[in-house]
Amino acid sequence: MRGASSAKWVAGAIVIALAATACGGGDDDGGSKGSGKAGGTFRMGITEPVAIDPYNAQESEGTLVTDNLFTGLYEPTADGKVDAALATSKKVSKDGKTWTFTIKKGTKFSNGEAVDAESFIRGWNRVAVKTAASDVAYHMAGIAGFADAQSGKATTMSGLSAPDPYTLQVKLSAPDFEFYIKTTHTVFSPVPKVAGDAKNKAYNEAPIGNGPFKMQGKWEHNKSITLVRNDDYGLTKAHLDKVQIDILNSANGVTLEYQGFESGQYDWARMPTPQLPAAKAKYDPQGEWIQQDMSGMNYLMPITDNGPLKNVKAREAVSYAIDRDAIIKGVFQGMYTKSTTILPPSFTDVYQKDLCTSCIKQDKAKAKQLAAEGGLKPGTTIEIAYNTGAGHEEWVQAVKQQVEDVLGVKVKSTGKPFAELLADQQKPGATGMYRFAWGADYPTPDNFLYPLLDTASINKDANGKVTGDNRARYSNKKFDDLLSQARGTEDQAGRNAIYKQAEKVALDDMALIPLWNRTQLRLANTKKYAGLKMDFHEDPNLAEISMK
Amino acid sequence: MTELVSGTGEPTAAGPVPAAPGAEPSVARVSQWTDIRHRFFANKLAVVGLAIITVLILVAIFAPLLAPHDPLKQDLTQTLQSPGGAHWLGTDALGRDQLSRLIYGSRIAVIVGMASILVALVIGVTLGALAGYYGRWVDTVIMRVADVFFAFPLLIGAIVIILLMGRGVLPVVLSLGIFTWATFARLLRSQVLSVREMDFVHAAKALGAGQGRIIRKHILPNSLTSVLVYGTSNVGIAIVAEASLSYLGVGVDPEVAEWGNMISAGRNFMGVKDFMWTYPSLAIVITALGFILLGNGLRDALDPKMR
Amino acid sequence: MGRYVVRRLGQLVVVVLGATMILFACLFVLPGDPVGQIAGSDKARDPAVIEQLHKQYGLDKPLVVQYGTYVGKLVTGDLGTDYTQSRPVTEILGPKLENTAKLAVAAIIIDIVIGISVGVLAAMRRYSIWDVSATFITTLAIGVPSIVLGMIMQRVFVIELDWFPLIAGDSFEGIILPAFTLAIIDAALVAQLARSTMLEVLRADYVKTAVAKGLPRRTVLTRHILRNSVIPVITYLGISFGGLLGGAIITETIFNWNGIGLALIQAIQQNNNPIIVGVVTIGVAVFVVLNLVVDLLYAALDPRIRLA
Amino acid sequence: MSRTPVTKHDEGDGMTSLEMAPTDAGADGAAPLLEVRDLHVEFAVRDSVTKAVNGVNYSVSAGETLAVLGESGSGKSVTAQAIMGILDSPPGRIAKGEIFFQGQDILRLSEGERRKLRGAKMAMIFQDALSSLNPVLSVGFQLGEMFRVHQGMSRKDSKAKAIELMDRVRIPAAAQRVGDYPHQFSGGMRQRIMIAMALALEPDLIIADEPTTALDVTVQAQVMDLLAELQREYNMGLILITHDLGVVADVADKIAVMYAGRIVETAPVHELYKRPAHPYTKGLLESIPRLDHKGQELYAIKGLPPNLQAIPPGCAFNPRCAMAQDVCRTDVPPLVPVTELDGTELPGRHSACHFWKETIHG
Repeated sequence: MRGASSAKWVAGAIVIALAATACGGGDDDGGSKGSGKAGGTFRMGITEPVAIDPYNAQESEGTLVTDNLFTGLYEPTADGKVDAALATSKKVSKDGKTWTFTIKKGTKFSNGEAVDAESFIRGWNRVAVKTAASDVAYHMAGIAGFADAQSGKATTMSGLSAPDPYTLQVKLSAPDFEFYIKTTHTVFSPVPKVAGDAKNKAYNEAPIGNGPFKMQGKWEHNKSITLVRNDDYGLTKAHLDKVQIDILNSANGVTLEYQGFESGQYDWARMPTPQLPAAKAKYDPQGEWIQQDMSGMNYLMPITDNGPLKNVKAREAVSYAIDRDAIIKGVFQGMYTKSTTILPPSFTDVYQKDLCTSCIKQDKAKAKQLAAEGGLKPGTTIEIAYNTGAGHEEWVQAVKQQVEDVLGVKVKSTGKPFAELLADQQKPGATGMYRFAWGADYPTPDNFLYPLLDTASINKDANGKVTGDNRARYSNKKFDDLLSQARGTEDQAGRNAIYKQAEKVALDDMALIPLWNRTQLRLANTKKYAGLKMDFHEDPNLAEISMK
Repeated sequence: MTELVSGTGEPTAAGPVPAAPGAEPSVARVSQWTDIRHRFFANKLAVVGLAIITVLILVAIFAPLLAPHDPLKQDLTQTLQSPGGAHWLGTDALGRDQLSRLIYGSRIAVIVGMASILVALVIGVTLGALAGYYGRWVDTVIMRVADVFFAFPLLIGAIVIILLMGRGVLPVVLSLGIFTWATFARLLRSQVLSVREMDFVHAAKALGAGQGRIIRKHILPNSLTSVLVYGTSNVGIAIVAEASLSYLGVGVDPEVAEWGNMISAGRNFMGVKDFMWTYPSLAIVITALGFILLGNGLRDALDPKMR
Repeated sequence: MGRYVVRRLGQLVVVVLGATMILFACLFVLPGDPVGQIAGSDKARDPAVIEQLHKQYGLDKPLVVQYGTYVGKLVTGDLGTDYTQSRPVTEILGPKLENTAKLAVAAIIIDIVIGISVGVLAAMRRYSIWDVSATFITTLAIGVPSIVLGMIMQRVFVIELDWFPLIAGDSFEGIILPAFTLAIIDAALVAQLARSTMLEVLRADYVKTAVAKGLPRRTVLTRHILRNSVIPVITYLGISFGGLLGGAIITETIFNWNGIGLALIQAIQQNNNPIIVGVVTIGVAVFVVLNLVVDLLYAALDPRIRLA
Repeated sequence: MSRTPVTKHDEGDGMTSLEMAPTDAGADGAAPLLEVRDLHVEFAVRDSVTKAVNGVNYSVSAGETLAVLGESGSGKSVTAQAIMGILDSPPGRIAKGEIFFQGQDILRLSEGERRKLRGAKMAMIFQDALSSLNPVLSVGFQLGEMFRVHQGMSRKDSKAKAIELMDRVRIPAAAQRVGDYPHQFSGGMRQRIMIAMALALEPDLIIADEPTTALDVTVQAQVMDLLAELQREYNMGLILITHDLGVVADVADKIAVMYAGRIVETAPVHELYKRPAHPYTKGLLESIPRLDHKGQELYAIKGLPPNLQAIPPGCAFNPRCAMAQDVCRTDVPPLVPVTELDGTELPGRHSACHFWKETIHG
């Protein structure tokens, strides 16, 4: 029942990892692109993605395919940086509202059509229009004319224009000096004319792109997806001939990947929790063990405007009461690392280790004292809810036991399917705390702090239902001002300093209770392939690896 | 009988033969129940079944005394210990004692198993009796409803109800009860149909007994026996169904010490720490076997022809 | 006879509608919006997108209207589109139903071969060690629930002996373990049923008549004994085959057999209601149709049964 | 079914002496059609042994009708099944004795040879035709089966033969009804089919095991007349097993009365009715309600037939017998010829009672 759904950063699929500060294992041959022989078929197993057409690809399984079929303006790196892809240059106006990109000339789609500014505009509009009903269109919310496209008033976004065939100009409705980072998301991919609208079934099942690989045949649902090398790729061509991706059932997909790797059927695999110690002992010595700290975090989301955790001291008391090390060692067999920040360690420029003082070590006395000050009297009931079938049962029970033992409160834990859990969090009278996880869409602190903690992200509808992602209902004017100030700051270093301040404000208020990082653990066939590493989307860097 | 003697011979010499001395061979008054009891206890397998069930119920009742540790007490320093030492059957992912959880698991098994069959029996018997006795449209309506519930796969029905009512012992009992009454209704209906035709029912009617009285006094007692027998072996099936629900993650709450939860948790440890799932599996098999043997024993005792 | 079939088909429609109505009502009442969040992540969907999806899937309409449109389309064989990939349910469930059917057929074949032969052998060799051991083993087999049996099979044959790969997909060797897991319990029940009916038939007078008529042993066995004792067994097999076609949820989950049972469990986790209703509708319809087929077969085999 | 194991000499089973009851010659002096000599049949079920037949001796000749009379559990049906070789074994087995059929001890025959006799040379009619006919096969098929198996006749011809047989036993509209099933016929009609089946190959011996018990009186008489008529026509030997004295009187030539697995009296039918020579027979006769005994209390033999797993020592009837003396409780009375007071032989009459003289001559 694990891995209830396919999303990589799914709310806590129990694929866990040990945070190695630097990206770990695998013989690192300097990550140069071109070394080693050409050819070879790379095999791996994934669970059924939601979509492999960039208009709606959202989780790591979907992004694995779109990332290799398409190339956008920029490409994210594993350690939270951004590399240029088709964008040869970028220019932003003083007010941070107009962006101008120049596009590399001469690159083509695999069906021969040229890749130009028009193909980017076509791709972006295709996603933003109302009929597409895309889950990932919200990344374009900043572009002028997006609201009209979403509501169906317009079929294109007014902010997009192509002054000349290879120059793309983007006007934003609000200043955002980090807009170029957003374009690393595959939703910003260009598409050929033949793509048609987002509901074009044939294209959804076999997209034609401009990436290092192209589709062989169409998407065999719940069975397989096959990619082959795109020989007239505009940038550095891939070495692999073919990538054979099996689609496994999500009920025990992880176990199947592991069994596949053990039997030599797969070159890349996840592992079920119980097998980790044995797998590490077996494969780490041979360099086939990849451990990487990824851009995602596991939290407890407290409801800050209602119920027992309304008071910041009560929230801190709960944080102090949890012995994260004991849970990691006992339940996760030492494979997780405790997190002491809101932003993930992979954002190296802004990472402030031990910022959350109450997360460093369990302190029963401090917890009791803060509980008393925070009005969290023994005997009160705190609810903790989590989604079933994703492997949270054990650690939630551990947290429940610890909080009950230390604070003498009654913790009521309930497991619910996803839809109900979300509805619970959104309803006006929500109280207590929820198991919560968040993964970055693109490597910028803004992608964490804004949607989770900005007052604007609460977005209550008519009858008080919280429709945004800030379901903790955290609202702090000082925090909001810092964020908008950061968005208005052009230079990167200046922005990062402001983000750090904002994180401190949020942690002082205990807006989210950090638990443990989201470090990813894979088995990789480094005997057969050189340069095999995990990319930003927690997928293998297919375009770069080559046969040994 | 036609006239015997064909008119030639005169009646035989002596009148009725004088009563012979000699004792009347006493035929022990064998009441129906003692006879059944004899047949039941003669059947070795049935006795084994009865023994298993008695032990199960005793363990369930005296769980607090038998369990060495508190089944819910976690000890994160002692997680996934192999059997032996302080924990005879090892510990689970939260360091809880598996033996204690196994013992407390018997409580859930007995409660859920018997309660759900009780629910199913109550619904099934009432509707089955009504359908069987009144017939015509009452019968068709009830039987069609029974068909719906009969065709509705048990696990799916239970899952939907548990999603509605949330996880816990009561929802599991209700959902199992609601989706297994159909078999009892059908069984009872056919019993009632056959008993209704029997002469003693006509006789009772002839003597002016009211409808309710006939059902209660005559039809039900005779029809109930086979339904009870079927019910006994079904308790085993209900326990297995309940464990399967937990296995699919929709049974009782996960932290509750229950065999299905333990197997579900243990499943990930297959090949690495098999003790996590082998002991709860054994418990379920023995319990299910116990009820089946008991059910078979009762059936054979009540219906000797079956041997 | 024709009238009987028509009446039964009428009942079939009522049962299938009844089942879907119950399910629809339950799923409708379930708290939470099936399309409320991005597949399996904590990211809430944008209200505008939700509203658009509600319109697209007709979720904005009241239950009765939703049910009406569903049944309307059901008649034409269209089971609607699913929520995660908005593909037609029939297209999604088609190949899965095929896999479930393959598994069901394999299981039934094992049932027949093992079940009947063990049952007949035990009956013919009454009170012999065959009979006693057969009864004991079959009772034991019935006691083992499929979750335990599946895990034992997987543990022994896949991990320990490595005879079967875990990821066999729907190849031939992939079907052996799940089929046996499904069949073992059923075969045991069939064996016991075959044995008890055989014993009853052996006691029947017409077998004595057959022998008294000087018929050879083989003719007595095939034409008189088996012909009569096979009828209840066929009835049971028909019903259990109907159940199997409804998707063996547990076995398919354990062995990752891509059937409609597994599809159902995943649909329930992702609140993919159209798939849930689709699987149940197919399961119930197939079950009821097979019940009808079994009844007709029963009447054909046993002349005493007159189809009212 | 399987070959019945026969043990030649069984260490004594309480029988004091092995009497070879004199076999009475058949009507034409030749060896009798069938002769059962000192037949013992036991049923071993787990630990208890039921002695169903304890030394039966009787014989029947062609054209002759022997009635075998006895309460249920007296072993009369078991003897018949032993003769036909259709005993359930296990648990049944022939412990001792011989069965001579047309001069040959058929117990020595192999199962194959024995099978050839069944249906062709000897046939059996059972009590309840509804349960004795295969419910799922048409009547025509079950009749035709005799010809197809024994004479390799084609399906078409055997069907014609079946119709012919049904006509012969006077079943109306035989041609239309040949395809019908047993449950579609009335009790009497079904019994006629049983008779037709038995007569199909014109066997020499017919054993009718309570052929009319399941029928009501009027139909009973028709069936018995038909049976008698056919017997005369084919000059067959008929063993009529019944517990109904009325039926016996009209049809039988001689009677053998059985009790607790043994023959207690044999006699020509009218002789027996006039002067029974065994208290049990006497009791049976007196328990028949008589018109001229209107208003008097009905006589019934007190007690119940013995439990065959624990047959009382001596004469099995002694607990229920009014004339029982000590000797009856110790010595098993041999089956001895019955004579007039002056000792003259009464042909065909035997009795197994120490006080048969007092019983017959009063």
